[in-house]
Amino acid sequence: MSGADMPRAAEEREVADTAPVARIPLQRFGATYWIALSASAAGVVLLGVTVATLLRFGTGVWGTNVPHVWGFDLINYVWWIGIANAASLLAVVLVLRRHGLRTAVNRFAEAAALAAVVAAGLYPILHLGRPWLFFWVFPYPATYQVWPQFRSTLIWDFWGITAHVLVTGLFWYIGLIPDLATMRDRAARQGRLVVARLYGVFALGWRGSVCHWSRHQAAYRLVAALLLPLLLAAQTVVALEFATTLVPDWHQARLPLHVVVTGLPSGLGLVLALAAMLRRTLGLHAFIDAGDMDLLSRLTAAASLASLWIYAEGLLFGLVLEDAVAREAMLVRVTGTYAAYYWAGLLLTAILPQLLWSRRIGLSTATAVPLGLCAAAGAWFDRYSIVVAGIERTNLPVARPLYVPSDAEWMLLLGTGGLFVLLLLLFARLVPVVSMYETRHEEAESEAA
Amino acid sequence: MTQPAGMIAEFADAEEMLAALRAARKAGWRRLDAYAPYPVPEAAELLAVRGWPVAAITVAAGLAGAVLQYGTQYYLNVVDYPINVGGRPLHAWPVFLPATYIVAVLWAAIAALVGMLVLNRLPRLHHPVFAAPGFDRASEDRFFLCLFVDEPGFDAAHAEHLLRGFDALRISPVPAA
Amino acid sequence: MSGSHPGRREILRLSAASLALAAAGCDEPTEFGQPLYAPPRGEVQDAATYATVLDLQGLGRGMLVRTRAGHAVKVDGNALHPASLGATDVFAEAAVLSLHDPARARRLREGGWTRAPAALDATLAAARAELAARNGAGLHVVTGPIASPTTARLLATLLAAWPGARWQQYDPLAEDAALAGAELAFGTPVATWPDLARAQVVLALGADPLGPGPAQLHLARNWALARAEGRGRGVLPSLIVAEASPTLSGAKADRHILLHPREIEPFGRAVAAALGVPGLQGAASHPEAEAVAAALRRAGPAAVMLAGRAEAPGLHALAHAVNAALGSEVVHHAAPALARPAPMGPAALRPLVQAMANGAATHVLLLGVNPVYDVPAELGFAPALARVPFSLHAGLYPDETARLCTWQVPLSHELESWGDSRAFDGTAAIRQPATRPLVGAARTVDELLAALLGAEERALPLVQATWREAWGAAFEEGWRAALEAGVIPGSAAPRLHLPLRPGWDPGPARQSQAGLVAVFTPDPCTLDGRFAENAWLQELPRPLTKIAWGNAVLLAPSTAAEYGMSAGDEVVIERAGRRVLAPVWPVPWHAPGCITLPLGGGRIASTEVGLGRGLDAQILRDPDTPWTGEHVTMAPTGRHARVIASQLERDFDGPAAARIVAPGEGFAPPAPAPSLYPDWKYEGHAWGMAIDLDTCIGCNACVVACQSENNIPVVGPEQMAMGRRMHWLRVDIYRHGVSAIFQPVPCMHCEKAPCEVVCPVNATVHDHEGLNVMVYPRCIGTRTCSNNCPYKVRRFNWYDYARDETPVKVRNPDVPIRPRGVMEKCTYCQHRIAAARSEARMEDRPIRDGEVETACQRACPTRAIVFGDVNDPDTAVARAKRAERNYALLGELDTRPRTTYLARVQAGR
Amino acid sequence: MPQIFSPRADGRFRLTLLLLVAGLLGAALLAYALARSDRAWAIGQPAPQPIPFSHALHAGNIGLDCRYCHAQVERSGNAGMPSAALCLGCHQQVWMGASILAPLHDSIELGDPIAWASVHRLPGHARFHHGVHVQAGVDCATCHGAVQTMPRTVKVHSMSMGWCLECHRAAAAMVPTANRAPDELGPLGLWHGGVELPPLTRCSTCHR
Repeated sequence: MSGADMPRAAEEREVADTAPVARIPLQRFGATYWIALSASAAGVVLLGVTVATLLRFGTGVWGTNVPHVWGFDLINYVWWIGIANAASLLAVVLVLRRHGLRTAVNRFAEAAALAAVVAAGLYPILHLGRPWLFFWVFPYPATYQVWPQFRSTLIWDFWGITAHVLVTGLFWYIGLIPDLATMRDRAARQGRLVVARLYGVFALGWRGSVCHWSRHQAAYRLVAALLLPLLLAAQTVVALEFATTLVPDWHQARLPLHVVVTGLPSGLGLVLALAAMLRRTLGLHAFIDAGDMDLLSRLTAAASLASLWIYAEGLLFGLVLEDAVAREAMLVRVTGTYAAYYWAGLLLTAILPQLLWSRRIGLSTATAVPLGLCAAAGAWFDRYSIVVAGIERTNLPVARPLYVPSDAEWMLLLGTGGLFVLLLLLFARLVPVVSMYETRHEEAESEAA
Repeated sequence: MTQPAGMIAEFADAEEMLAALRAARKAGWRRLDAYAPYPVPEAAELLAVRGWPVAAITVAAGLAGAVLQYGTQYYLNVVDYPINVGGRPLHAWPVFLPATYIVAVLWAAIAALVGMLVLNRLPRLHHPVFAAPGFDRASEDRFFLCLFVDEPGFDAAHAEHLLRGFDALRISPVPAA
Repeated sequence: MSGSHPGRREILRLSAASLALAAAGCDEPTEFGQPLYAPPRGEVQDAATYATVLDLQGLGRGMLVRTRAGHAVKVDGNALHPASLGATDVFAEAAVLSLHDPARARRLREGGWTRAPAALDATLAAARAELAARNGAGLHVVTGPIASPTTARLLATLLAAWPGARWQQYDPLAEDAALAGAELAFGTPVATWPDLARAQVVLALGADPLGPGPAQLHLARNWALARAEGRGRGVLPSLIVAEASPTLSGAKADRHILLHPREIEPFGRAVAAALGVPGLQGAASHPEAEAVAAALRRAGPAAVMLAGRAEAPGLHALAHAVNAALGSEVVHHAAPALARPAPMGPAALRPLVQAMANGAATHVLLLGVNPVYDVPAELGFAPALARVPFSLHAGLYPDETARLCTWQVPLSHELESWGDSRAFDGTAAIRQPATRPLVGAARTVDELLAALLGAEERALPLVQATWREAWGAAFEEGWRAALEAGVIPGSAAPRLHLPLRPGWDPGPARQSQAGLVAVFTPDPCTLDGRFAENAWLQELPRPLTKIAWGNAVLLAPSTAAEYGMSAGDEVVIERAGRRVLAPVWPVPWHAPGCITLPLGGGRIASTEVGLGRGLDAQILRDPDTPWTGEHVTMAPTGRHARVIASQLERDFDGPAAARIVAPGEGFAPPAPAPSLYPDWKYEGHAWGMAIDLDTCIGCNACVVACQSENNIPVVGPEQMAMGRRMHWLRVDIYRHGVSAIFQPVPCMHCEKAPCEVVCPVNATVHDHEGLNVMVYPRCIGTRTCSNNCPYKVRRFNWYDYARDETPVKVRNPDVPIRPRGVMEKCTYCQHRIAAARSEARMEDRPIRDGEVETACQRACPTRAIVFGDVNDPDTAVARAKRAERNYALLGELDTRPRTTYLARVQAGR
Repeated sequence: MPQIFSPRADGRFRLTLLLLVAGLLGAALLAYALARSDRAWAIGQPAPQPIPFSHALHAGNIGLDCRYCHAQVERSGNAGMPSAALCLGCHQQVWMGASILAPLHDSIELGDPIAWASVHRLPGHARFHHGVHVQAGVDCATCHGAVQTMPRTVKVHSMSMGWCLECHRAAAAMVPTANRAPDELGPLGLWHGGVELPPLTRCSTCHR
């Protein structure tokens, strides 16, 4: 029996080196990071103040009225959900297709989805007239023995958003477990025992057993497979909240498809912008390579093309083929008081991102980031057009007071934006931004092939 | 020196580790485990571990969630407190389905994580192999095969002998916990 | 927040005004509707109803006041009273708010200092002594129009005692020209009104029989009766209205002729000429005159011609002559109900202003009038009043006049005081208090006059004295009967049949032929500004303009286009060197080439409710021709001013919403739409409503009745402008040629209610009688139901409109107030249904048809709203819904509304 | 490489997870119990009253009928409270000088009602009609308990909506058939899709 304690050195590196990724959370961050973090934290404080004001004075602080009972609350909600959906969808499809791009973008696409869905999840509660009673949509045994009304699209949405947050979180976390183990081991090697234990607790004692891997992969792909239809369902349910009403411009079978498809460039654009920024600021060129960036920009451009088709189809159906009332409603939406929002949405989500077909534009941070963010902003304009301009033509020619968003609503948007950025910054600081085990795995597989 | 929990061999390469694993299985070794920084399905196959039980748990939980949600909706809106809502029937099954479906997915997804953890006997923060020298690289770039020696007829020397036959970077005993 | 936030404090103050209750001003902390608080003595009375009478322009409308635990809750019409016939107008409905207004004058003041009540008596005694010495010379009493027998008796006593004293009636809305016209035609001032129930053809020249006024309820009811009878026969009575400024009558006209104010008299003369009226001095011609004359001639005794208050006396005389020539049995003449039928318009105040200015008037009593605001500026009333050594003002509010008087006396509200009154037809009624006085220091006009005379000074004995004199031994019996019925039977003035004077026609009035003409009209909600402090009336969208919380210069769209202006553009209007700034508001029913300046705006009122709120037309008014202003100029300033309107002109077209049929025509019953689901069966009662668009005159009484009954909060101008009104019932207006269709829209109580399905928490559901109920405590405020309501009848509590910092007090304790963040809407007065159900159950019988009346239905002067059980084929509502012209609003959506509409009927379609 | 976690860490970690889940469940159970506790509904808690009136004395010992004081209970929505004059009808003879009865005299003097504090107050959005319930044969004690044994009046039932529903769902069993209203007689409720809807549980029965 000989204790062969001294290892024999391996001749060459057999496994892809993911150390640059693992090093990021364990290193010091510069002033820029802290400034960004403070700014986004200030946004969250603003959100807190806005929410406190809202709770104190009521929904009257918004610019909403009858018939515009929904304003920024639903616009922002649908927008954030769209971003979350598209980002999640990308991650899920990449996992299910075992696509090479997954190593590069999955982790932060999932993180962005999670942050967006958290930001979105605030709105269904805050938009209520009495937000503190939001739990009444949950069937719990109350002393008054009244139950939720399960035929409501809002109940679907309650479960939808709950499931969306939880399953997106699960998907992200399951993928994160092995990487947390890597972080644990690296921290331990550096002698940072507290950090190691923290990572260790969240890694749940992952030790890389091939048996564990087998079940882990099964679970990961199962959740991905479950998430795919859930995303479509959740987004559809949100759209159904509009489509099942009797509002002429909303009561359209094509609305769910429109919402799903125009959501895609917003999420993909955001992922593209994040990829470009992470790549540049964290020096991850090796992990998010030019090929990844190119693929991602072309995906965004493709989603944008799909949106263009959806817009064209909407115009064709809405202005030509539908019945008179729906035609008039559509006409009002594209030419009425809020027409600018419609066309801004069309321009920003469906036309400008077409530039990303160009490799040069897609690969340059200076162009990819603004174009990606434009696509995301465009979806916001589109949601504005749907939520506000969609009811400019109601069934009866009743009073149509203007909807003018109030300061409180702008602050709410800013606040959830701050929350989103804060969550992403914390993510970049605390966990590996690229899936390390997938990188290794993919490299090993490509070598084998 | 107390009896170690097992002998562990470190490899730079999955193929080496697989070869050793195959040999150990052939030698009738039953208490053994392999560790890798990424999934190595062949190794799991050799250890006769499949992913489908996770899928089974997931599907079962999803079905249970669906039944529970549909049942809840039916019971509460049709039986316990039936109310005429907008002239729709009490048992308006088409509109009960979306939530049923979504909740089924929620249950299934949670069950996938929980089932995976339970089948893997996780969380387990402390495990003897963690004490093996150089095991920290199992999560980065090394492959390990550990032969446990807590069964009669399988001892450390036997294990070391078996492992010696392969291109291990290092063979060390795993300290007993 | 800065956008909407400043409004909040205002809201709180406004709702304080509109929701503060009886208790405000009382000493005791009586909580409203608190079932545990029994009166110290006697039987507990939950609810009681008192018959009383409310005055408008001095003429009474008999009302029933419902009280709860001693507090006046709601005003309903008294079916026995000829000026109500069971209905109410907006002013009567809103009286209960004025009664409870914490901003009412509460203290007796002398020069701004609060005085004890005894101080007034002492002062009046001193004045009495001083005046008695000179036979009353120097005393001027100014009152509104007086029809009250008691007030008239007291004034007569005063004038008899002091021949030197002067009594002047003053009413900014006085119809002096009608009196003068009657003098021309008959040599005596008679009151004239049409018996519209018998009319086949009515020609109204600038007259507005269906519009607000002391006889509105009577006239509107009879018009509706004639119309119902005509629909049955298939020959509709014809209302022909020739006017410049739009009125409710014009909106309901079967033939609406838009005429420039200068064309109205010539048109009348042309019609008279075509009819060959004898004694006509100057004829004129008009292309439509011949056809109109032919219609009048055909109807003969069933025809009538009416002239409006803005027309010259000659035209009134001409109307009398035409009616005489036609042998009209529709027109009704009687001795005026007013104690002294004499001119009482602004010009009648000239002698008083002179006397005040030259010091001849030493004691001026201004009782229940506000001339400092509502006398045309040209007359110089305010500066003259300031020179009077002793001036006393009695008013409900510390208004503009009060501020200039040496003594300010709070006036008792009609709902808390004794008195009497006569209706337009002379029918007398006793006013009894429905609640104990809420303002301790307040006095009635009668009490003040009595105090001046040194006589008995409480109101009750004063009124009793009047009627004891009239009834003698039968007093006790008569008094009790009068209080119970709310009307004194047989007291109406007898119908007079007067011969026409031969020289009735003074010839065509002299009219200038150039320049813009301004028409002055009373505001449909605040009249001449007297109701400007009433938040319900301020927030009520005016019937034809839909403007709330203010007014604007009304004109024809073509006139606006001529000036290159659109709605809301500000103009400066100038006449005789005086100018006002105001936004313009094009109205499709307006005659081109002239403008309308509504009265009642721009008040320097004592409360935020009435302060400002539009232009003050009194500045431009000519006291001698108070209803038309010649030589007016209008120039755009280039600025834009905010006008708060609940419906814009661009939304006046809705052919599918407000439908029209020819007589006898109807709609095919809608084919049942294919449905995935079986229908629910409603056994037992199934409540439903039918609203007749043919008889709805858009008077808004239903809206205020609903507000009063259901504790609907006032939201204030800021919130109103944002589109957050709370009225459960709104009246939409639709353009139809040159006339209009009013469509009251409450909750439709759809059987397939789209709102209910989307509520996640079962907060809005159906009950087994088909009501779409809203469960406020369960509502979490997703507002999805409002989104899914195609009729947009749901209202949301964006702020805590109904509450104040002070403990919440409810006016109608049967209806809960709604907290912030919940949806609310019309309930079909569900609390009344429940009360009837409890009543019926205890008496072990079914609910009878008509036992449940919704507040809007009860208020409606034309009974356009019918409510009841649609399952029972014998109910009025079931009969109405069987009519062929019954249709569902937005029926194509297949929401199966329980509220349906009966289409407007129009001949020649 | 040294172990990061000691062997006992696993136990602790799993215990923590277990406690977390148990804590959540426990909190839910606690909330469930508290929402139904007597304290939450003020059961058994007398309210401060201007006069320490004892139902035990008046209704129990003396044996006054409920309707002697609550005269409207059979006809009206409110049960009706005795006027001060009614109280003094007896108390002019009995206990007339007692200082605790001073509020009665004050009430007569000032014309103000006596400000009793409500023990059974329902929220504003609920409608309750005493007359209908009494005429349907519901005994006073069904809701108010054995008032004749209470020296100080207290609530014995929660008067929560769920509590109301308990009777309204089982009205058929509780109310003698003869007393039932016509629309509840035939098919006691409304049938839809094979499901019975008792009309007494519709929202508009109790909510306004």
